[in-house]
Amino acid sequence: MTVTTGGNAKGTLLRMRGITKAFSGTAVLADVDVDLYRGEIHALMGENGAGKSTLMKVLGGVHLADAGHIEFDGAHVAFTSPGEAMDRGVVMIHQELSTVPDMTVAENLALGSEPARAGFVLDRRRLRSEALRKLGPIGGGIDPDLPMRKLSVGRQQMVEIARAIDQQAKILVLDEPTASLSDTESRRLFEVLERMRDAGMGLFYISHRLDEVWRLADRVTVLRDGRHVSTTRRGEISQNDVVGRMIGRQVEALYVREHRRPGDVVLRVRDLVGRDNGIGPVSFDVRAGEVVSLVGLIGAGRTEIARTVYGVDARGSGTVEIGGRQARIGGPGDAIARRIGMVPESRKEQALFSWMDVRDNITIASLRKHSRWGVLNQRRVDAAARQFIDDLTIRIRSPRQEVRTLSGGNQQKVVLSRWLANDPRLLILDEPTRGVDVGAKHEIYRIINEQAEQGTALLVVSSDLPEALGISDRLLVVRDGVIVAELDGAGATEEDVMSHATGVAKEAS
Amino acid sequence: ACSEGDPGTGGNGEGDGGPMGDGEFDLIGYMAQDMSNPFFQAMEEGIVAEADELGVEVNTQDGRQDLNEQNDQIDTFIQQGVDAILLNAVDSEGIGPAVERAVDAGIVVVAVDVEAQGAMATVTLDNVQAGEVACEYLVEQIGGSGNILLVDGTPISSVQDRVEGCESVLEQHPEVEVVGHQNGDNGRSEALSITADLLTAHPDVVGIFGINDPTALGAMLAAQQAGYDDLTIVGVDASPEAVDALESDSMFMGSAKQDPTTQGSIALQMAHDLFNGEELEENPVLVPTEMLTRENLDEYESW
Amino acid sequence: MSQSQAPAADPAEAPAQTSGARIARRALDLWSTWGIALVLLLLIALMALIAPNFVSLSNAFNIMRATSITAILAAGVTVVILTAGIDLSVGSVLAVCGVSSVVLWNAGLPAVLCVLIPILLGALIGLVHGTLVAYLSLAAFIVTLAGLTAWRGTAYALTGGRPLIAEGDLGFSMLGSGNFIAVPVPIWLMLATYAVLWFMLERTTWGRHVYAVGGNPEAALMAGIKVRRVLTSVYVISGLAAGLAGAMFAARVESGQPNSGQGYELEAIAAVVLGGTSLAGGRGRILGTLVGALIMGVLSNGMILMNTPFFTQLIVQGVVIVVAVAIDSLKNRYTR
Amino acid sequence: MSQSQAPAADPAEAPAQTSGARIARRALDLWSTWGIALVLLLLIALMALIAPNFVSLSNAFNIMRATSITAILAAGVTVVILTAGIDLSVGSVLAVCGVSSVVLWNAGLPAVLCVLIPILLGALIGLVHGTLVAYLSLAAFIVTLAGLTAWRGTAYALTGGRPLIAEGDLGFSMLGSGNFIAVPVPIWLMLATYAVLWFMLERTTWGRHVYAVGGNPEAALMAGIKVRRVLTSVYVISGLAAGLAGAMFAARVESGQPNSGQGYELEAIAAVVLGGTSLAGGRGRILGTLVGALIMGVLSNGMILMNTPFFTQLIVQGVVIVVAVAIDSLKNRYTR
Ligand SMILES: Nc1ncnc2c1ncn2[C@@H]1O[C@H](COP(=O)(O)OP(=O)(O)OP(=O)(O)O)[C@@H](O)[C@H]1O
Ligand SMILES: Nc1ncnc2c1ncn2[C@@H]1O[C@H](COP(=O)(O)OP(=O)(O)OP(=O)(O)O)[C@@H](O)[C@H]1O
Ligand SMILES: [Mg+2]
Ligand SMILES: [Mg+2]
Repeated sequence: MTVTTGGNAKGTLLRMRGITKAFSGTAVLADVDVDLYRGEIHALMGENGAGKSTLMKVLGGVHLADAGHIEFDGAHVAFTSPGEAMDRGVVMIHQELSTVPDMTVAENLALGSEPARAGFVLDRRRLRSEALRKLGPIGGGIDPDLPMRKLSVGRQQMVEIARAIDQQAKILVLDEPTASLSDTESRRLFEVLERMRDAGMGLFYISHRLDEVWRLADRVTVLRDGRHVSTTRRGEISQNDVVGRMIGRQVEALYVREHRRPGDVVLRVRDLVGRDNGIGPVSFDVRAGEVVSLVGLIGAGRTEIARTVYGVDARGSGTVEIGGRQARIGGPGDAIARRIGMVPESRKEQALFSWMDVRDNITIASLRKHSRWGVLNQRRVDAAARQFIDDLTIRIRSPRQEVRTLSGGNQQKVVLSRWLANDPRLLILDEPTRGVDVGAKHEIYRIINEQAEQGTALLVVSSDLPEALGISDRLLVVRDGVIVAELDGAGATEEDVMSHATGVAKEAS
Repeated sequence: ACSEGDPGTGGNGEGDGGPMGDGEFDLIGYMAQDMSNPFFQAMEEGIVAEADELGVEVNTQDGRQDLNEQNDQIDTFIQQGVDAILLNAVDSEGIGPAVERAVDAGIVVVAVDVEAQGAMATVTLDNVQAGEVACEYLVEQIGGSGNILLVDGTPISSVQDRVEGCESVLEQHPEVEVVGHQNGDNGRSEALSITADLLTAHPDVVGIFGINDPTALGAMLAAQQAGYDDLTIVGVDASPEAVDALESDSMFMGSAKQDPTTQGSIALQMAHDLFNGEELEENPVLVPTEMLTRENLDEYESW
Repeated sequence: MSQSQAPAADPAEAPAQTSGARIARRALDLWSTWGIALVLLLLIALMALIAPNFVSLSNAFNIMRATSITAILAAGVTVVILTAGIDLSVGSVLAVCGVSSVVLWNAGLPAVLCVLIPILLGALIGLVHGTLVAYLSLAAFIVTLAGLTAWRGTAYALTGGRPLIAEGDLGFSMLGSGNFIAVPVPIWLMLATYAVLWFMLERTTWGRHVYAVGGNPEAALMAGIKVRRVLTSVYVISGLAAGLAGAMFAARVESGQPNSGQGYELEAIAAVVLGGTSLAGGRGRILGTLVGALIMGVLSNGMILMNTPFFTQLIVQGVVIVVAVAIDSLKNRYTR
Repeated sequence: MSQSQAPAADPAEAPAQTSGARIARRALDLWSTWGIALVLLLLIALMALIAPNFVSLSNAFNIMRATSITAILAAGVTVVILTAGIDLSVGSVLAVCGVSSVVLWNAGLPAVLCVLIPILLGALIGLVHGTLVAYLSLAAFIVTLAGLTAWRGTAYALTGGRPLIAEGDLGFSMLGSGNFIAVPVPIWLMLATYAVLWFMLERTTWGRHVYAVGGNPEAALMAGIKVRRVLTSVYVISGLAAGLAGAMFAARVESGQPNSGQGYELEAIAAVVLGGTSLAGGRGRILGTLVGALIMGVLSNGMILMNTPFFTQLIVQGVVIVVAVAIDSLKNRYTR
């Protein structure tokens, strides 16, 4: 159960002992011990909020531990800044994107270690050539001269990875690097990581995707509530056991698809073309009580299709019918008036009001229901919030807690409640489980299923293929902004989807 | 008129100390330290009235109490090729270098109301004397003893001279004590608000000197609002609002007369004479100041 | 259902909710909202010790009356800042509105209209700023900076550049110097402004929308909030407040002063920030601003009572602002 | 060369780097950087048509000399704004430094020291602001607003409240009114300031760090950039610039004016924003600021030449700022 000793011939690179950390009195890490060997990929697993990222931030000099010590390369260290950690060879890819949107890809790649002459004069030519070199292993196909902001989230993530793996690190920490990546990119990343391991580096790998962990990791450490639960070799433990240790219970079937009785068509899209986002023409239907997923490669335009339906992206031509009636949706306000809800793909940027409390975050889109002449009925607002906090088992101290202090899974549930509070007829979910732990994932699937049972039409965008296959009644494969195939959720396989998504199927047929 | 050494504007070249440009006295600049003060607007009216008779165009510029702004304005006037500048400087010494540039460019510079280093002629009201007469009157009215307030203004020379004048009088009256001396920003509102505070600190005040009429009237409003009805309040400028206050039964007792209109027309006359190479009969012209009070109100024609 | 499945997990995950911890957390919340009020109390205590005649009802009225105009401006500015905007124009809008109230009075309009029309004028000016910010997406800083310049010019233009003396007895002078139930009218107006804005921000959907737009405009848009309308509305509110302040100013000095309110925008913003509102938007409380404004008022009153030279006052004011904000930030460090 | 280095990446995915596309992008970049320069040219053309005596070398010098001080302040402020900060204190720092240069001169120090020491004083003041912003995490707005107040007070305190006349011939007066190769020294100083800062921002690693810190401070921190040091450094730069401007001011008026530079902070910020730098940080070009400052200078010069009443000047100035920024934002809409 505890740390495997002497398991690696190449020796121990890092020893973290008794790491303890609290934020404003709330313990986040309690007495955690972890080792990292040379030439291993060490997976950290745990629920949202278990403390994985915090542990790694302590290592990387972002946070200072309240207690405990770190031994790295045979010496005691306590990095006080990420720069210091980096100088010593500890490099991190953080969970949240950390790029500078207004700088170019090349400049982002060189951030903090710009090539210079005489120590301070920028060498622009080398900046660009090094960028191309760094992009080679994983991020090929990205123009180094483009400003970062023009890239999709996935590609930005790839740039960040490219930057990190190029540094001459002894320890590389990857905190959910694949959350925004599609299969192809992920696979390329794994190859690179395996090469780094073989070269003797130590890698910490955080992910909520069990299949990835099982493919990559040599050892798996499970954290729960800031405590170390176990560290085991991959072969010595089953996936189910890991999940059990993470959340303290077993999850029999992760995906939920039950009692679906699709009814009338709720959403009918015909020849929809986006004005500026390059999608279309697309046509599809979503019925009441049906879960339909848009799948495809990163950048295929799934998000854009969803955004165009919701009215955030402008419509060029084509029609959208809601409940059999033509709907002119000029913006989210119009969509909401027709009882459409949308959970956007980027929680922090597009959905959360970090400084507002949980109650307000849940009710912000349905305040009209709880007010008269614009004056809020506080009691009803509180009651509505409480109802969803209970229904979705959102784990918080109080409804007045600021939402930024919640873990990712709970934040996602808050965003979901916001739309459930509106009693939606059509719910659009863009990457509803990105960065969400298995336990919470399961609960979100349960909520999705419950909504479908109640007759809500659901349009899901997902990059997690097993998820899409597991929860959907139908799958629409998107490539280059158009729908290239429609597959049955129960019958289709990952290979079917991928062959359509990459265009192989078309050439074959 | 033409600009310095610039063939592009097709002027007639430079004159040598005498009249320059086209030789016509047809464009002058008037630079006021703060056009939001009616005093300088009245001065402008005096200048414009005189200018209309002489057939001269007047370009008025507001210094906004900023010496650098006045420097730029002089440079622009040089550029514009004005024949004369009637200069009401924000600071009499600090404006010196700019005056020198203007004089070098052959422009007649006449200082108005405030002395200006290097000006060819000066017409001023003696601001020190204005402070003296106002405070002499104040001391007389309060019977030679008691606590008074001094409501100062932004530190520019004309204001400081008045305070200096006032203080020199007070030195001779040790029984009069200045219990509060604060900056009222030359205007009604700030003067009102600091006077309200000062009266709280020193309820036994019997008189107030304000460095100009807006200041004194602001102080008076504060005193009224605080329930006083027997203070002696004096200002400087004898502005129309001061006349109004004197006409009514208020605590405002007097104001040192300043005549901006006359000063303005005299200044323009002097500039005209200098431009034509004539000798000035009197330079500097020091317009004497005296107190405007309820007694001599009838004889006074406000500007 | 899931609860019954996971009995092991829940108790461990539920944070300690003892009543003791809850009270402690409540205290921290209060301190984080009202920490600055402590600064005010300390300052008052200090002034009571060192400034002559500081402690008296009439001086308290003095301070509040002197504070009322910037406090009202600051209230409007708070709402703007909550949306991550800024309003630098309030001092100039005050001047335009104040001058126009006297213009109207001298034109013979009834006193009520001489107050109402300038307030509406303020709202209209706010509408112009808000439209430029919300619909043309111009930076609020630059729009209202241009407003600061242009409306000041307009105020001068209205009077031909000189102060405008009210003819006869100004009909609405009680706005500046009257009393109501033994308390000066400006103080009532200040309290009323804060009460109304507190209610609007804390108890209406509009208030929630203001915080949401300030906290995350993109998320607000996705949540169906009419972001542009909300943005426009806050500048209208700020203009309204400046219009009221203008009428009060005119009433107090019984004249239209085109140079009135200069620099008040920065005083108002200082009060907002002292009061704990974040310039990044989405965070802050309107009543904090009132405390912030009173801190500035007490400081200036105390120093005038002590007859401090004006330059020393400036230095002390600057130092106090920094120290107060630093104390506030230390508190944040502790509670986070 | 770089293309040949990257054959390992899928050739199919290699970005379309045709020279045509690159030139097009370059053109857009230029327009987005220099769109405001077009506004300046249009304004100059307009003034040439309507303002008497506008077109001449000496007037061009006039405009630039008059612009030099705010332009230098604005250059420093640009660097601060690029980090998403702001510096409201520059006008007051100018005053302190200007006054102290005359104090030193009157104390008999050699001219060189009378210029250098005030510049270092400016840097020191900037260091204080920077430290408060970077290490105590106080909002730049409030720190420098406090600075605006406190340093103004200090400037008055240095002279006891009144202007300080330079004794004898001020040894460094050429900084304000001298010529060098037939061009006024202030213009040289302005150009030199911009050249140096352009180089530092565009051609050094420090410059990249400034943009990175402004664009995403967290990412910059994660990338190992010493964010606090960068933040501190920009305030030092701004203080240096204000110190230089102060010495120039003193040289120009040959005296120490404690009330000099009032309101310049807003003029400087207006120039920065006109020049296309985003107040949100991370985006902008230093040379745009120079253009912005010149727009304001041309406007003011032209209107003085046309004998425009001062209040009309204020109104026109405000309107021009809004219109220029609106034009600029339309351009952004097109390029994005
Ligand atoms: N800066 C912070 N201030 C306060 N609380 C924090 C902070 N950072 C993290 N926390 C809290 O610490 C706990 C652990 O967070 P952490 O990010 O380490 O979890 P995690 O295991 O990485 O979760 P996830 O899988 O969602 O990324 C959470 O409850 C979180 O809310
Ligand atoms: N702001 C933008 N400017 C220009 N192009 C963009 C922008 N955002 C997205 N794109 C492009 O639009 C296309 C589709 O975007 P996006 O990657 O969001 O689609 P997606 O299928 O939802 O993928 P993802 O899995 O990343 O959500 C991509 O080619 C992307 O590069
Ligand atoms: Mg994490
Ligand atoms: Mg997407």
